[in-house]
Amino acid sequence: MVTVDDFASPVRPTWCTGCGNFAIWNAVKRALAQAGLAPHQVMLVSGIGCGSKLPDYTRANGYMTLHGRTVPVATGVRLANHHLRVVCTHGDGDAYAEGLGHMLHAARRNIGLVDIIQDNRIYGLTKGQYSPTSDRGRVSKTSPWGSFELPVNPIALALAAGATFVARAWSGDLQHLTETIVRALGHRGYALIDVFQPCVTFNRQNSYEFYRPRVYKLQDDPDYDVTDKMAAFAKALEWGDRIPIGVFYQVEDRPAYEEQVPSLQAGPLALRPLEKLRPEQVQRLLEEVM
Amino acid sequence: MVTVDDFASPVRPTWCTGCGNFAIWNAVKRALAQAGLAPHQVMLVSGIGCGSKLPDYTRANGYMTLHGRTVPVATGVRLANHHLRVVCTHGDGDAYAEGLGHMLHAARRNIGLVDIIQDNRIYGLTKGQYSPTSDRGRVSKTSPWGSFELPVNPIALALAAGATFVARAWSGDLQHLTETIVRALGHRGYALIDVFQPCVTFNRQNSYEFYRPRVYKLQDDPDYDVTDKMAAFAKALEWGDRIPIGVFYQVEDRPAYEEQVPSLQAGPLALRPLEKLRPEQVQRLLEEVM
Amino acid sequence: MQSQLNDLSIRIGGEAGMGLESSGVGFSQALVRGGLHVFGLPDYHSRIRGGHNFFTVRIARRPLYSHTEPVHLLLALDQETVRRHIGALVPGGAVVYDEKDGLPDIPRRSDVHYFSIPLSKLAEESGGNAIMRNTLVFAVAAGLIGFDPTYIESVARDNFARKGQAVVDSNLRVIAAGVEASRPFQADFPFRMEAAPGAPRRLLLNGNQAFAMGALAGGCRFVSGYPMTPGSPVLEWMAGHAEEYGVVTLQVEDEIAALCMAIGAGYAGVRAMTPTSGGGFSLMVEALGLAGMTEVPVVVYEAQRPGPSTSLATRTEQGDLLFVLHASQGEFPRIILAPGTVEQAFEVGWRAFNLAERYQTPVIVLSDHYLATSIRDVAPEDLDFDAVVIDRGEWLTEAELDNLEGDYKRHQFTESGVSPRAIPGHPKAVHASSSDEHDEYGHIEENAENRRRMHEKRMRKLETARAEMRLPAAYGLNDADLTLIAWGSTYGPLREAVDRLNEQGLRAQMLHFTDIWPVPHGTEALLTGETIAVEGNYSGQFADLLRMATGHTVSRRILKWDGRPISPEYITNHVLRFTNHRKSET
Amino acid sequence: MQSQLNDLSIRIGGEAGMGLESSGVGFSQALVRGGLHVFGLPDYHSRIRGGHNFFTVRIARRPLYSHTEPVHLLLALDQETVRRHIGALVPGGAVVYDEKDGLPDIPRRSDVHYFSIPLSKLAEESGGNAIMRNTLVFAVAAGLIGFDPTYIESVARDNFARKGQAVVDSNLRVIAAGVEASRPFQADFPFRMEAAPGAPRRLLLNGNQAFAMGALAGGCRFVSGYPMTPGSPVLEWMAGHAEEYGVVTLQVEDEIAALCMAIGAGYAGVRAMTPTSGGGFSLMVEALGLAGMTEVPVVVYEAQRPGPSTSLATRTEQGDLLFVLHASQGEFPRIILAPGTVEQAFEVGWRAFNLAERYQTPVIVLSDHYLATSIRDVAPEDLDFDAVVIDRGEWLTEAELDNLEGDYKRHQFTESGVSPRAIPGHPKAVHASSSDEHDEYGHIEENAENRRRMHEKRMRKLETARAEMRLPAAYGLNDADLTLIAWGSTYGPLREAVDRLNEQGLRAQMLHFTDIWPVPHGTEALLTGETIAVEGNYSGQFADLLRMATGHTVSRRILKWDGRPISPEYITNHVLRFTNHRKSET
Ligand SMILES: Cc1ncc(C[n+]2csc(CCOP(=O)(O)OP(=O)(O)O)c2C)c(N)n1
Ligand SMILES: Cc1ncc(C[n+]2csc(CCOP(=O)(O)OP(=O)(O)O)c2C)c(N)n1
Ligand code: SF4
Ligand code: SF4
Ligand SMILES: [Mg+2]
Ligand SMILES: [Mg+2]
Repeated sequence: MVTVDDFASPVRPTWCTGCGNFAIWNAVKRALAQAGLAPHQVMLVSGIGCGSKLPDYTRANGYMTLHGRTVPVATGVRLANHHLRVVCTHGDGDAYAEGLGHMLHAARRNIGLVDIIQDNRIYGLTKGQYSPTSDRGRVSKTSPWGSFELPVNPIALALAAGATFVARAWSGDLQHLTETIVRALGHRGYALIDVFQPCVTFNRQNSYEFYRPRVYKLQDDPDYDVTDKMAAFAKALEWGDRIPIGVFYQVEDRPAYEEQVPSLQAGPLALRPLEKLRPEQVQRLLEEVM
Repeated sequence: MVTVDDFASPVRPTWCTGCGNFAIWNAVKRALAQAGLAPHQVMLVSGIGCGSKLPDYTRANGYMTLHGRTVPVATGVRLANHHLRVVCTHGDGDAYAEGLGHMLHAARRNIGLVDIIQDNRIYGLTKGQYSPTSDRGRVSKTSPWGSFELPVNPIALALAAGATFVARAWSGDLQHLTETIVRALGHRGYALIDVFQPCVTFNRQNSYEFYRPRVYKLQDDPDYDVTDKMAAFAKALEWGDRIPIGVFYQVEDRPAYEEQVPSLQAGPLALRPLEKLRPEQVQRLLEEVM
Repeated sequence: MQSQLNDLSIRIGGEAGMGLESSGVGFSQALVRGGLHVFGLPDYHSRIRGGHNFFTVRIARRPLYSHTEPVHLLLALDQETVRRHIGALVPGGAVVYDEKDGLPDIPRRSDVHYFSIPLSKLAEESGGNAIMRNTLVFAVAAGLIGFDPTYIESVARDNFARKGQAVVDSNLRVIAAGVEASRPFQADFPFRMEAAPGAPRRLLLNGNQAFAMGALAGGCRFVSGYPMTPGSPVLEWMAGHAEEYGVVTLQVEDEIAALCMAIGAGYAGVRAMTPTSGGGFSLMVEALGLAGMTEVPVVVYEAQRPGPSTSLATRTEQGDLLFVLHASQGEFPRIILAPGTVEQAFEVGWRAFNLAERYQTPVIVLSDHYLATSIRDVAPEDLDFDAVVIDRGEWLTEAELDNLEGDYKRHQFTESGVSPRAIPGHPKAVHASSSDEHDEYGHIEENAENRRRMHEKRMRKLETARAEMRLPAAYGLNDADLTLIAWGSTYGPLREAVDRLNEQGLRAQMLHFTDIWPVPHGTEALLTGETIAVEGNYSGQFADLLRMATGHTVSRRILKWDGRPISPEYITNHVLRFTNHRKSET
Repeated sequence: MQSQLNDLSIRIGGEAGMGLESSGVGFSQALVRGGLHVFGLPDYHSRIRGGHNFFTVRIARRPLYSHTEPVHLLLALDQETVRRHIGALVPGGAVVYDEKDGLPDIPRRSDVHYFSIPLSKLAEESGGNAIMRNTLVFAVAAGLIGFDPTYIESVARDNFARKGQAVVDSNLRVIAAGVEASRPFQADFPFRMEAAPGAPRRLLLNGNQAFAMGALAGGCRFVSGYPMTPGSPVLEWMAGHAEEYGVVTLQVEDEIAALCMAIGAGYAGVRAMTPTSGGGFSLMVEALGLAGMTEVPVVVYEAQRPGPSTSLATRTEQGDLLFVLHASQGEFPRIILAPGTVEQAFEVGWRAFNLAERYQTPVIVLSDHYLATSIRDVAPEDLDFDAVVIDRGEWLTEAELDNLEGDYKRHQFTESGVSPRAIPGHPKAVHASSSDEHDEYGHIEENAENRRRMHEKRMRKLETARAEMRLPAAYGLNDADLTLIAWGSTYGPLREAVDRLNEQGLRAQMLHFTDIWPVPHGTEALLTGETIAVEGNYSGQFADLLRMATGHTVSRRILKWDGRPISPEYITNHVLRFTNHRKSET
């Protein structure tokens, strides 16, 4: 039996006390254990940022890549070895600034990744510049006049890109966050989970106190139909005093990318023996150019 | 009075006979003339691709940049001189593959660009690989088994990104295409026009004959409310025997980015004299570090 | 009187969309089947229709390595072709033009023949379609040079079989009509190149194909890419063979993703690569450093075209050498290989993957438009599949991992710099690496001493690898006075130039480098006497590199930067100018 | 017995989040107001809380250019600080530690003093908050060295004024408490550094600030960027001054967009730049070539940090030189400047924009973490705003355009390579440029002859620019035996090393390059005798560049690649080792 302790790394987190990343870290470990995945069956891929250090603090296969390139690297890992459950954990800057295109292409590709965004709505590691999800009007060192851009709406964008699993959770509810990740781990294609992650150092606005009274769970409404895309869009646009969390949308009717690739039908590439071409294969190649 | 002939360039188009780019080219010139914009008041920015050669064939200020980078270059031009009406013309590969992130960030920025996508749903200039808007199952040299990706839905994505003007037109209706561009030229923020552009050489599927019986005009329905985002999303998802064209969404309540920048209130940067700092300005700077 | 030539070039010209290149390749195939040797060179614009394109096939009775400048027979599918290329014809040469096109309004040359043939009309009548005149005109050419048209027929049969018998038949009729149409002119055309029946079958392919085959043979199983001329045919070739050979190929959103995905696949244990050109490589620069830092084997195939920026998308240059050598922030080991021929492209194809895995670092293969797209015939054994070795370097097997004592150290300090590698998936080898500086386990570590040692460990791999880098291949005289230095695609033109210079008594040799970086041990000692670097760029980048790495300053540089390939004549003319100049000085 | 020292270093150490750097800068300000000279150097991890950070301020009675290694007073806010830095203390030095923390369990040094003070408690009592102990401990330091605390008070008053009188008052109480707490130990602490009242006011700033000021003074009016240490403070500084000085600044989605936007702005006629570090620069590589090809002036400020890849985000290296020199496919002119001091950073700030516009091509300013973040005091006139010139190069005025005959040729062939420039907007200068090869008008053109000439025209600008590149600044003895070669940020440590070597009779000079590329005319002639390249990288990139460009091979290289800055001691030790070695050889 896999337990949370199997994921214990000798490295201690360097996050600030109270940082929302602790909850995400714990939730990831719990969810993996609950899903019965052992550390060697998992690959955590991240980018660069405060949250992206998560794989360093977790005993599992991992790869801390480049700022913004989490998803394409993870895609390569997954296609090379789809027996690895590949989970991305990266920040909102990583995912929605440098990485926005990659995420949306991953969604339409429906590659089998669980993509967890540590959305603190700020740049943490570079010390507090506003981020793509910062509220319009956010004052920061790079926006002393208050930012002019509409924040990115990751839920709506993922839906528009054709994602088959779109969810939101938050660091203040470990239980629900864990459940959401478990559910995503059970999804066959690309699964986005945007996680509200309070940054206690640089984002005083979007604090635990900000979210707690506002969030409510979509799944508390038994009539909410997660396969209804228009309903999901409507919920995606909801913002203000009430902010929905939970699974906005999930359909299982589209196969994952890796399920469709002919050359992967025989199993993961990485696990097949690598051998020289057979003489008849060579012959066929030569005949093509004769 | 500005006329279409003012935009005549000595360079003849190299597009294939029958290419949908001819209509877009004509529509751009007509629309500019109708909007009373002279060649020197306009800046056409493009990327790399068949369609991106449009500025070379048009007498107007222009800049043929890099594949996929049309929008950020155009943004720089616009912010440097917002007296220039900046119009982007680029392909679906340019806009939705390499450039997808830029487009969505431009939309949430609401920068004052008219962004015309020559959407032939194929890579023309590189000879026929499938593109982000190619139908799923498209067979091409890079997808001999038929592509696995869901096509990009630019209308839905632009809406999700917060674009304030989202439209679709097609090369088979020059009049409607021209009108749509004129309307976009009158918009204050970012205006996307996705144009179905038949590629007679590499995309036999999405031909004039394919579109003609399918397209219908949203504006033919007097009840269609262009300010209703959910209605726009619903129309964005419509596909098949009936495909809507026209303006899906338009709101004028959000100022353009350049209208909000404090330092642009005094007029375009490029038109202001560039002078050395005044002694009192120097003094203030020095005092900051004393 | 016709004379049997040993070397003859035929050029077809017309507009994009006329199918010049594909019919040129088909004709070349026929020539090869007829026992002749060919070198075929396309020249086309970055546009889909219109513009002036041409394709030149050089034919000989001995193996060819290069194109040359003189043309013996010009097949003009429009007036523009005559206008542009009439000057390239040798005295006695001929132009075949379509009666309906007529000739352009330029002075006639008295020393060449003008053969007017109703090409469109005959194609229409015999094949049912005027666009088949490119097939027809090559049949005319066969007739003129006395080449047995049955070889052309055999190629047509093979190439059109999948389109049905009707298509095959109409092609055969067109060929017959072409040969027939040539009869009245045969006596006037002085050059002959008859088939040499019974020769063993040979392959006909370009550098892109050869590299792709080598890569496949070398175990490449993952190819991610974004289309870009002239690199994309490698992606397309791999896609075409993916299902049969168990390769995953995918076209992705951009080049950043392309290399990142290949790195992800490489990390997970699959031989992975991405093909591109300079512009795409520019976008891969950050990820290249990621591979260097995290010691992930990956191969980038960079087929150069002229720069800067978009420039001339369908033309050639060797302008990216110093760029790929230094690309990405900071310092890390990388290996650069630049094949010069089809055979070398094949070999580099599999060697690149061995080197990438042996040194756990990125390998860049520098090709260019000239090598990538020009076709040459080689013997089947020249693509030496038997020589292929798959060497994964220090790779911990399942059994070794089962018996591993203690924790697995992905970035273990070793003398060679290479750390034994385990791929993610084994319970005893759970590990995470990081683009941040890290300790032996891969954990983020800022300590100065660790940094110093880890950086040295990585850089040490470059010295370890240097020992197996190959010295340049020498061609020509051993004790030459004149050493021409070549790298990559210019092998052919230089080789031929050396032959010609030696014929003129200049005592020349060529040193041709395929292993560019790390610069092989012993290079310095080879650079003696008068050295001339020949390169397809503006500044002489390889000469600069040699000076930087060895201190050797080349005597002269022969350079070219107009986007067109370097020909043997270009080289010999420049060399002779130097040497005459020197003579007149003394 | 206390002795008045001319050179003294105080180091404060603790965890990230304790505010070490800001209090260190405040203390430095006080020292400068007190007529002393300072050099302040932060050292911190790439994390927001925890980890071991420290800040060292060196103080002297003469201008300083560098940090040094010995420490006289260590202010320890945790045990870790004592553990790590006790060895750096000079004999007679002291460590001040918080009574509540106690000392770590390591052997005591008998030659240094250990001063236990209840820092937290006193801060809490006097200021109401234990986190103010960093302010308090600097007041202790002032007391120990005999520096008049009223200067610290004046800084506290200025810096906290906007937070209200209560905050100011509590800071003043904390300062008083600190000075008071130092009294019992003053007699034991042997080193003094009293204020020098009445000195003219001086500035205190780091390289980032100086560059930003220079850029603003030089007419930079557009800054697009994506945050990246250590470059982002330039974006932030500009954002902070945007409204007042009429600058547009924006944080964008990535570095690709950042440079593309700056290019768009540059094309439209605005002086534009983007600040970044090596990783961000990697993403700008393709766009750099666009600027080169389309002849758009643009400035990239690249503040280096260690590579490869993410590496050590908050540390220093000079590892990107050859990368930025060759970045992007193909060849095009670029200019590279590398300031070495605050004064040079300011000057380069405005010169970069003149060069970019004069040669209509990208200019790269290479800074690094050391220069970007270390603070130094300079006289107000050292930031020479009067010397600033705004020279837009060949710029067609409105009036000239009104009178233009014929069509405007954006890329006109000229002898200098520079084509007179018009920005879009004038009816007579309507034009479109292209990243494709183009003709003089900017129209796409594939013709070989046009390509050759247009490429030469662009490359010619490099030769034109070379004439105004500045030779390296020499420092030290004119007729030296030993020439130390520096570039960029190592100016200070090398300058000091030269002084020390000359004191020891080694007859040394420094040649310091700010103008890196194109390599200035006459460089070769300066490289004589024994030359030693000193660089913060693994391979000696500038030495490689000099060999490539001039043929000169440096005698030796002193290098460092652990992410920490090079100190004067590091240099002198290496040089002495060489020279002693040589002595023992002979
Ligand atoms: C290409 C590149 N650009 C910029 C950076 C600098 N950088 C590191 S982390 C970061 C942003 C962090 O924000 P986010 O992704 O939201 O993560 P957080 O720290 O908030 O968890 C940036 C800009 C980088 N490492 N690489
Ligand atoms: C960075 C980069 N990658 C690839 C290319 C090659 N390329 C040129 S045009 C093009 C795609 C063209 O497709 P699209 O943008 O849809 O334009 P179209 O030709 O269909 O009008 C590509 C991949 C390039 N020029 N630059
Ligand atoms: S800065 Fe914010 S996101 Fe980063 S560790 Fe601290 S609280 Fe967490
Ligand atoms: S290839 Fe297609 S898009 Fe390109 S010019 Fe021809 S028809 Fe138009
Ligand atoms: Mg964040
Ligand atoms: Mg297209």
